[in-house]
Amino acid sequence: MLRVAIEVERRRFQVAADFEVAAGERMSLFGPSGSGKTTILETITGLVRPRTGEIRLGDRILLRTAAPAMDLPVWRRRVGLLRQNPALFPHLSVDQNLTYGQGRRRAQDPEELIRRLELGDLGRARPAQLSGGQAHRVAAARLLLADHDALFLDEPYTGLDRRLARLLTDLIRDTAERRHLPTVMVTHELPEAQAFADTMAVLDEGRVLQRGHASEIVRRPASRRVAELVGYVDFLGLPEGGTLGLHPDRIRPGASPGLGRVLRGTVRRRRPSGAVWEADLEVASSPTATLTCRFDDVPPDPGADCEVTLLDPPRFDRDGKLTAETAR
Amino acid sequence: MLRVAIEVERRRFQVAADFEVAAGERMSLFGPSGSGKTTILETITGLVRPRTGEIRLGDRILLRTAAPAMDLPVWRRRVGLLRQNPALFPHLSVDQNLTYGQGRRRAQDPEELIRRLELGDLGRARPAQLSGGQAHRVAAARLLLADHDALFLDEPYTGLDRRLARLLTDLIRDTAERRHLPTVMVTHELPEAQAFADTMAVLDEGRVLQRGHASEIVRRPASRRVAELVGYVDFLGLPEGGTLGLHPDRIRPGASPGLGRVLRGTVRRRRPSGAVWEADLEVASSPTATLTCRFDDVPPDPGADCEVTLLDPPRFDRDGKLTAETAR
Amino acid sequence: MSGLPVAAPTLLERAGRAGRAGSLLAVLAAGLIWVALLAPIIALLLHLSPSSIVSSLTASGAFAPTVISLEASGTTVGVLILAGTPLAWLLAHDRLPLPRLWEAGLLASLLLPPLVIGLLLIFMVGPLTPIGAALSVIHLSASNTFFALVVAEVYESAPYYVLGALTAFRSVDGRLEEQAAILGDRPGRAFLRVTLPLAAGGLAMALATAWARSIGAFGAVIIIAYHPFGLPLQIWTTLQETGLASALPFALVLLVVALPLPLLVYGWSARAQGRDRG
Amino acid sequence: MSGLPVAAPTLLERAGRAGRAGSLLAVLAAGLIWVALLAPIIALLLHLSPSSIVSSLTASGAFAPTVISLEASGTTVGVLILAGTPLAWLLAHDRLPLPRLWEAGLLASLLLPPLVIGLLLIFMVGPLTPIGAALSVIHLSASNTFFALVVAEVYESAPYYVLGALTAFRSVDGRLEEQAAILGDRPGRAFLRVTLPLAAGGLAMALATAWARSIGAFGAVIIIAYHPFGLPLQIWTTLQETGLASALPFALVLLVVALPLPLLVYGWSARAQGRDRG
Amino acid sequence: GGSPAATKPKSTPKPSGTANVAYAASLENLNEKVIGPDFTKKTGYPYQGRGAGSKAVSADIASGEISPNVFESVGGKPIEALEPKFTSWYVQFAASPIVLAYNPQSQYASQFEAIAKGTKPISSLFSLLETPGLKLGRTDPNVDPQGAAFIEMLMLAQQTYNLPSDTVQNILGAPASSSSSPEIFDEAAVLPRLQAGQLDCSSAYLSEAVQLHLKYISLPASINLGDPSKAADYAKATFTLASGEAATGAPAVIDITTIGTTDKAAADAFVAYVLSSKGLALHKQGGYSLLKPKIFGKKSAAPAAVRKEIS
Ligand SMILES: Nc1ncnc2c1ncn2[C@@H]1O[C@H](COP(=O)(O)OP(=O)(O)OP(=O)(O)O)[C@@H](O)[C@H]1O
Ligand SMILES: Nc1ncnc2c1ncn2[C@@H]1O[C@H](COP(=O)(O)OP(=O)(O)OP(=O)(O)O)[C@@H](O)[C@H]1O
Ligand SMILES: [Mg+2]
Ligand SMILES: [Mg+2]
Repeated sequence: MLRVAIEVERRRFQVAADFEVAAGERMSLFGPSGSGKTTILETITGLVRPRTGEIRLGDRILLRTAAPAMDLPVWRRRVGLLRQNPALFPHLSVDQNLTYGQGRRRAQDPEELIRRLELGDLGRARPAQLSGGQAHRVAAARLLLADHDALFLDEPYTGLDRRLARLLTDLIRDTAERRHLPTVMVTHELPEAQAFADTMAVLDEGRVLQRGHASEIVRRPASRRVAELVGYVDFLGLPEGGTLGLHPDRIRPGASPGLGRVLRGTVRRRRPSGAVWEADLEVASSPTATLTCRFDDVPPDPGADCEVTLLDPPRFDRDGKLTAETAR
Repeated sequence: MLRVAIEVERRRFQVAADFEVAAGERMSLFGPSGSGKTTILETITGLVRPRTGEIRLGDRILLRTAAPAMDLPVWRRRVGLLRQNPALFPHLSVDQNLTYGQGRRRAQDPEELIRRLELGDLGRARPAQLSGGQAHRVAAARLLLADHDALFLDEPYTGLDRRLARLLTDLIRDTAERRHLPTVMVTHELPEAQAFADTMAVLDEGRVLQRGHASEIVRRPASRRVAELVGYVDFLGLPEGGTLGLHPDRIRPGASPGLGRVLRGTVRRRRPSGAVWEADLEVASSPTATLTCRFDDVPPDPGADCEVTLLDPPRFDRDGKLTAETAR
Repeated sequence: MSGLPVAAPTLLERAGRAGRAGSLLAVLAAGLIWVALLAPIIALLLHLSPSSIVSSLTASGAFAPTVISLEASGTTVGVLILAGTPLAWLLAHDRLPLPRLWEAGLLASLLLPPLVIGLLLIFMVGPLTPIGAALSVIHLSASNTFFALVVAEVYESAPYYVLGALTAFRSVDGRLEEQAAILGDRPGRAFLRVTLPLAAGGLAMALATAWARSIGAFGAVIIIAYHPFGLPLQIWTTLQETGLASALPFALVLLVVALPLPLLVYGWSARAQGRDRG
Repeated sequence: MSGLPVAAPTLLERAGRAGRAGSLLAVLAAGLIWVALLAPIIALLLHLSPSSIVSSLTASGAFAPTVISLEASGTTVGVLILAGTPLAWLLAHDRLPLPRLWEAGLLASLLLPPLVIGLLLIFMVGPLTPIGAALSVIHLSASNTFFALVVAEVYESAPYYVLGALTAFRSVDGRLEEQAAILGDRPGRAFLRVTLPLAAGGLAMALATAWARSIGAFGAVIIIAYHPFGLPLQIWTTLQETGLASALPFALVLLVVALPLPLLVYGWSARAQGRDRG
Repeated sequence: GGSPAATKPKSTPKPSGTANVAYAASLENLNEKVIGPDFTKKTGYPYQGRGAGSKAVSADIASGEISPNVFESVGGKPIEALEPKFTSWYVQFAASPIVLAYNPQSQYASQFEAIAKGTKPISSLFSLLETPGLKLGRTDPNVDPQGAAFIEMLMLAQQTYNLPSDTVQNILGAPASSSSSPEIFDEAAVLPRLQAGQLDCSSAYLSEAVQLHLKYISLPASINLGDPSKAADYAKATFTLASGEAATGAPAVIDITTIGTTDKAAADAFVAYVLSSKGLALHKQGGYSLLKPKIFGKKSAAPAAVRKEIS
């Protein structure tokens, strides 16, 4: 079990985090760029020193600023961190990088890992000869092969395509489960975060805004700000006061009154998005609003009207807090 | 107009690219990790020397290995490249980094750019004090502020959340349009690639497999390999020979025979994905296959049967080539 | 050059409970080595009585050697910067064929003792050599002139500067120089704006070393440029003439007048690299 | 240390049509400077007739100074590595309070001319000083002994080594050292596995410089360790006794026996850093 | 001698050529700091000098390694070795007797002082030097003429004062031919070491002791090698050097000559300047004892200007 309560001074704000991650629990840390995610991970690892705080891992105290003060150096914390910059050792071959952290206890079968991350033919290459995504995978594999008591992954999907990202997710999951480690992942990809994690913490400007089950947070963001962060791109002012959060994935074209509130709008723009299409609709509701909706096929021509159904949108009051009743 | 025809030796294969990007055209380069995307961009920029080839930009010859040989040095090519590693100058402040490449001709209004990328309060910070995403944004802004005749962006979305990614897309689009530049972007995010680009090239092991309109490529991948690369995760063997490519976004739960072929399967696993759910279904077709389908709400319990509709799936013959008739 | 996002911790902050004793020990050991290194300077300060300093320094002709030393070493360092920096840069960037050979030459020239350099300079530029004759045509002589002094100092210090600058340039991350080129900088501009500030630490060290070598140059100088007298020769002749007690104050003078430049250069390097340390 | 993904181009490959002339010019200029730097060595080789080399080197007692020089400089470099490396590491990693002060001390010690170091060593470790008395208790004497020779060489070369190593350590990317710590390396292990190979270029230069300074040490040596004779003193006394013709061959010997170590060290550094250059 | 200005040949309006002087190393300070600059000032000829052991200079001239046009040697032998090819004459004009400098802070200072003042006989000096633990400094007999002269002085003293036959051995603590006795230091180091208080006493030339204001014990002319007229007596002290050559006692006198014909006017002017009253006075100030200048070898070969100064 990892128990963190820290306050770290940063350039413009203070990062204050207070949370626990149970052994075997996988948590994802979600937040906009510059919100303090890396700061938290680096503080736990011992690379950044907090102003005050306490960090415990299992029965070990990694850091305590209160008396009796304690500050384990990085190499004694046994906390594994995959950083945003892969930081491969440029003077070592890929193979030597991979086995760098392997102690007496073999944490993982290297062969299997290398195979699963498709690093098979890179063994003798130098880091300078790797592509960006290859370097990132090597860094991830190097971390998983080392023997740590906790795993932190700071944007492990950098430079990886969807397929490799999913492979890596599975690998980290397997490792964390088998070794029963508390694991924290930072990512900007909500689906990846969910595919990986049990729980999620949403961070903004150094504070944890919401913590809970990932699907719960996405469905019921505690505040408008959280909603923005987890992908609600549009907000619809309600005549009765408050706003509805609109998520592109949770708007259905066509009127299905049984499923939720139906809105009528005018198509303003449309574009392909992945295997489907997206259209921006201007909604005729009292304060004019725009919303983005997905279509399986080419949306109506711009200027045409169309109806959409909102699937169970969260509703926020004037202060931006989630209100208990939903807006069916 | 940018005209590229090059062959570059890499560690395990040769990267051979032959394409044109018109002035004002935005192309995205799509391909798995290690396929040669960066190699192509760096070759055009002059950082990597090809074995043979010719590169023209407008009426200038940047490189020609055939006689009369020509090889403009990087600083004369006027080709802007955002690299995967932001490579900010560590000894300069953010402001100094931003204005580094500004020549006499002002390419862009710095104030506006800084505001739009939300870098406003970082001006006096040092690169070492930036978060990963902040550093990446600064590098992007620095490039856009310099005066180039072509723009290349190698994974510009690294470390950025969806919202910032979209902001950056808009900014690059605006810049490319206003300055009428040929622009090439490398990204692993299909939606981002589409939001940005007119055309797309799919690269694998150093070869361009398909080139065309992005939505066209996604809907009609020229081969099974292209399909895999653009997000078709499952393939369904057909009793009559050949396979269907299944894209999670293009499978609808429920039977809607009017929309496409209906399949029946057993739910094996389910998980939340973004604001919706995903389930893995085992399909009862002759060679047992698995497919992943999106559900707006909680999918049926594992073990339960359910029906899904395939929306216009592409069909591939035994050699993995797209067959003309689709499999309605 | 470290880009580590770690607020510089103070010594005791960083050391955990367990580490603290180790760190104190390390500081003590380092202090011991440092003091041992400085022992000659301490001995110098202990042995100089204020009166002996005053009397040596006010002796007639005591001021001129200081000026000459500063002028000659300044010129030397200038020559080294102009001629040595490009050579080092080209070598560091693998722009020269057979780099190993060039390096070996530099290492060999590092190994000639100053005295030998002086003797060989007589063969090279003495008045009866072709070079010496050529020089005399333009009314220069490489013996017992300011020019000779500079020549001797250049040869005593050049290998130190070139090897130091070479190492400094090599330690600069090539990607940043590439980045400057992408942003449109010609090599010259990129050198001034990126390479130079990033190599500042190593260059400061190369410059300080070259400066020390040249202002303290003795072996080659005494052979080809007994005149005009710089400080090292002043120390030597004072030692011969009036003894240790009057010679040592000049060593202090040498220290005092020579120290500001390296200190400045080190300060510059710290600023250029954006290190803001104690 | 550059991680640039650029296959090393040959000189002419890299230079485009327009750049080629410029590059050739640069190579020529560099070559000129290099040859000028090597001129004393060229003069030395031109001046030695094979017969004079043979006769000087086969003179009785010509072999012993070589052995003594190698032994003493080897010991010196060993002492420097053991004592100087930790000091440099601590300074480079900001583990010491008031780093500027420590640096200033090192720079000052760099500026003491060897002759002055020798004179001050008399005050420090002469037989009638406290340290000298203490040494004599353990039957060591710091005048005219191998020990004295090593002491003199250590003081002549230490500042060069420590400053060089300091610079080398500073040029290592701190993130890689942090990465080693994350992967469980104690500082000592991280030093050996990461810092050392990455600092290899700068360390090679520091070692080569220290080696050159110590094997060529003369000023301090002649004052406190007239014997046992190393090569520099052999050159000096031969010069005094029998003249240039017999002295110069020893300069060549010095070059020949001293060069392998720096060459090896540079070779090691290139390998350690994974640079594979011509 | 006449005034140096008078020796400046009026016939050559503008002096051309350089006085290129090779000299015995012990003259370095005097030549470079005093004689050279003053010579240039008085005559207009540039001066360039280089010091080394007299024997080495002689060898380098003979082998053509260096080509000075003036040679100042300690003792006439190195010059005679160059005759007749390079010169056939030399002038002897000064001497530099050996003394024993001592450290006034030494535990033996009072005894040295008593001997220096004459309250104790000079012969007792040598038994004092035998005292175990007494730190004597001297220079290398194989390299430095002074080193050999010191040993010869001890041998003469042993003969003159009928000291026990092992006196020299005991004082030297090593064979006379050895270069590596702990007492042996470089010329440049031995007196600073005495001044630093790390020696009890040291061999020195009178000129050095005077210049450096050292306390010293003058030795009688019969043993101090400073009197050319006692050359025959001095020659009785002889020992073998490491090279196998014999070192034989000879007066520590300064001899000067010109070499070859390069820039002959400048060379002649330098020798004439040295022998002028100004030049001699400067040597006296420098601690040398002046001798009446005397030409050895082919007198007629000496330049007129030089002969004029001597007459
Ligand atoms: N300097 C180099 N020398 C030789 N081979 C290299 C070099 N750099 C990269 N490679 C190899 O070339 C191939 C293409 O690399 P490139 O960097 O172009 O891939 P990429 O498509 O950009 O991948 P990613 O998405 O992971 O960044 C890779 O297999 C890589 O191992
Ligand atoms: N070394 C530092 N000193 C002071 N402030 C810093 C330092 N490093 C980062 N910061 C600031 O602290 C804030 C949080 O940075 P952090 O790296 O933790 O963000 P992040 O959430 O990881 O962002 P990203 O997703 O962009 O990586 C940022 O606003 C950044 O500017
Ligand atoms: Mg971060
Ligand atoms: Mg890439």
